[in-house]
Amino acid sequence: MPPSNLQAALEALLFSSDQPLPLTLLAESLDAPPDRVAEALREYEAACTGRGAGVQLREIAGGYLLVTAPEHAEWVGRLLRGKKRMRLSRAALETMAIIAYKQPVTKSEVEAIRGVDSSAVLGTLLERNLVTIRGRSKVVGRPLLYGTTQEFLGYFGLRDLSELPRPEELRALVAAREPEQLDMMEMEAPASALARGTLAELEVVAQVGSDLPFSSDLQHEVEPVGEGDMDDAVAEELGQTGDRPAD
Amino acid sequence: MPPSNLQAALEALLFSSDQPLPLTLLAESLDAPPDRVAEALREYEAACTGRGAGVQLREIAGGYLLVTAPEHAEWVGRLLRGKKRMRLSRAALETMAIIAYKQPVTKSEVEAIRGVDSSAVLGTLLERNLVTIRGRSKVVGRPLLYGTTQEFLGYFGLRDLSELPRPEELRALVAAREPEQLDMMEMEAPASALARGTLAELEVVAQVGSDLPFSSDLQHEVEPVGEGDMDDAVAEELGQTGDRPAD
Amino acid sequence: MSATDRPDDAVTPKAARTPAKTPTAAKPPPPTAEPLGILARDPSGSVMVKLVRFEGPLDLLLHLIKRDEIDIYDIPIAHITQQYLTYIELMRSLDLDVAGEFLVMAATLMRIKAKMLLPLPSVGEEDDEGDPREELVQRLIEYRQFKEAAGTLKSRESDRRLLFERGMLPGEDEAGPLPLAPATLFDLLDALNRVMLRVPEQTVYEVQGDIFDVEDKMSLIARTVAEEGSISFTTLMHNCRARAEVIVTFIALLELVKLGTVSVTQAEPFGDILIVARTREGSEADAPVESPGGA
Repeated sequence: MPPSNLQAALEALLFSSDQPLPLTLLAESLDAPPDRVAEALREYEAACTGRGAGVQLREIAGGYLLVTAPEHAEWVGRLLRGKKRMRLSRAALETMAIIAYKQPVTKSEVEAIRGVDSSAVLGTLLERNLVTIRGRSKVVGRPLLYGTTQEFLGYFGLRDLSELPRPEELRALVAAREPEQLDMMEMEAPASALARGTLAELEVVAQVGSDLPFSSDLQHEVEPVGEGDMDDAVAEELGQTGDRPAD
Repeated sequence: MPPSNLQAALEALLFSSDQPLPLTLLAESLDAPPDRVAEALREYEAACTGRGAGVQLREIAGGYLLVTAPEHAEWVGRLLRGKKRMRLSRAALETMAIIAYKQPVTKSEVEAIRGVDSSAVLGTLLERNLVTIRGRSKVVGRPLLYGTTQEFLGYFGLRDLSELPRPEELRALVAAREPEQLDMMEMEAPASALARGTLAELEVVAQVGSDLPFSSDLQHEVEPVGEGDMDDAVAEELGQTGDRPAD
Repeated sequence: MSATDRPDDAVTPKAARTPAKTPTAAKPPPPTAEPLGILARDPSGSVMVKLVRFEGPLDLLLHLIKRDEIDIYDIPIAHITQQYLTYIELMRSLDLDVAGEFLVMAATLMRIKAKMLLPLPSVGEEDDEGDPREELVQRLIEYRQFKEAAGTLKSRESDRRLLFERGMLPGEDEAGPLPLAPATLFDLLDALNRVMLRVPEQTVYEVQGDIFDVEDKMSLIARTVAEEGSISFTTLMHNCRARAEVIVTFIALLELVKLGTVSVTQAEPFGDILIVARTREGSEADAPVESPGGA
């Protein structure tokens, strides 16, 4: 039996999908004859126009799709930019993990562990204030020393660094999870738009941390860097000025 | 400058997101003062109700989310057939409840209340991101502390934690709901149990025939069996006696 | 099963519902009590059991208390202990694992029962411990509260499940395994690098130059994939005994990918790479790996 309010049910269907829905699929889902659904679609389209809705019905790729009206593109764009807060890349997480567990640490030490150039990633982390300059090392070249910030702790909801879970603690938890629920787990977990670290991210951090050689060969004597010099120092070290000196 | 048609632009924004949008983010994206946006949200909600829309505005997890109206769940469900939506097990719901009310809480505190090991279930909740690590307790061993996430609020459709019923309200709520549903496990009786006759000695109702309540439903349903028939029925099912001959 | 086939054996059973015939001294549950399980014969003839599943000992106790309409503040310990043990026994007879927690609780119940049987302590003998049931009652009450909270969460979950947010994709049988993203050449090389780090450079003395033959490896991989549906990159490389063999295997794999015999997929970034048979009319559009080039 078709829904009592066909148009409303149709709206619900169209809303719930971000893929064009063919008429036959709509009719099937609504248990209604295709021509009645086609009529309801026309009425719905007219109603959208009539009330000056923020969305409109489009016929795309052999199906019907609700899209935001083009005149609102500007606002939707702003929203998407606002939402695209940080979801850290794996490279960023790795770098952050190394810094968290080994701070204060130089860029070249991070790179020695990661095996790849990490300037860009460090730049991002600095910009997002997850990492900060702790001073300069007294070793040759007097490279900058990096450490984590309050924001880093906040991102993962930690009070202090000692609260970083030990890798084996996380591993035990993840290994213990109920296997029969695993396959269902992935489906309904949308990428969070929240600027909050997820367990998966924390896991990466802890994992990288556990793989780090924990010898204390990275002890640095720290020399402070003046507040004013900071930007220049960073620009120079991360090559963000564009005229990075060859090394 | 805010959009000329604030409500339509708002609809476009709400429409484009599958995540709850906080008022501040909406206001920022629309370049409009929060109170004007809040007003537009109220108007939009009323308009949806007024026109009998297929969607409705909900306040979930500290933001606004457009969802299909519940009366259309059947049709949407048909459309999304094949898409499994996860349901939490009773163990998971119990653990979730304890964490929600007692957070931040350690695993052993959860286990003390439940009376059973809860590692697996906690692992699942962490993996699903319904629960997160909140830091460490200061007690001996510094165990990890767990708390609920934004996803927890979203999953249960809660605006915030204060929407959870207060402990003293729980009684009444539960009493008002349908009678307790028992979780039944169904299995074939091992031959050894039949041979020993241990099953009949326990409180077991026997039923004969193929019209048994052995369907997939988990209702604890018991068909009345006449007192006189019962003995025969049990006897037939179990084929054992008080003075059964040795095999 | 054999027992049920012999109707000769069938004499009066000792059903709990017929206390008169029950030789065991156990107090039967009130006549209103629902059983903890149901027995039935399914159409195929085997005896089936439906047993109530409890989340733990506290859950079981709460159920018994509710079922037998017991005042939680004045639990008849002997009765409840007997009922509790009945369930444990039932689980055991069904060859179910009885979790340790259930047994610990059984011991607790019996300890409380023993204490209740003792005469009141004479003055000075023991500090007044109060009602030996007290601690258990508190635990039950606390657990019951969270069970109720879980119940409200469950109904919220049900309500929420009626609401669909934007962009729930239809169909595509997502109940099945997660779709695998095609792996790129980079992913493959990355995986190779990791393998090379593990496989030590060693000299294998008896080995002739031609023992690691690209074509042999190609047919080996193709055969494995055809027979087993897929093979993981890690497994494939794990079987290699020397770096030379790793490289030959890798080249063979690239050849097969180029020929379109197999494709490589990866469930998640940095996850293991899976080598699968290429579907017949496989879309050429998403050829996962570009020409191996100078690899």
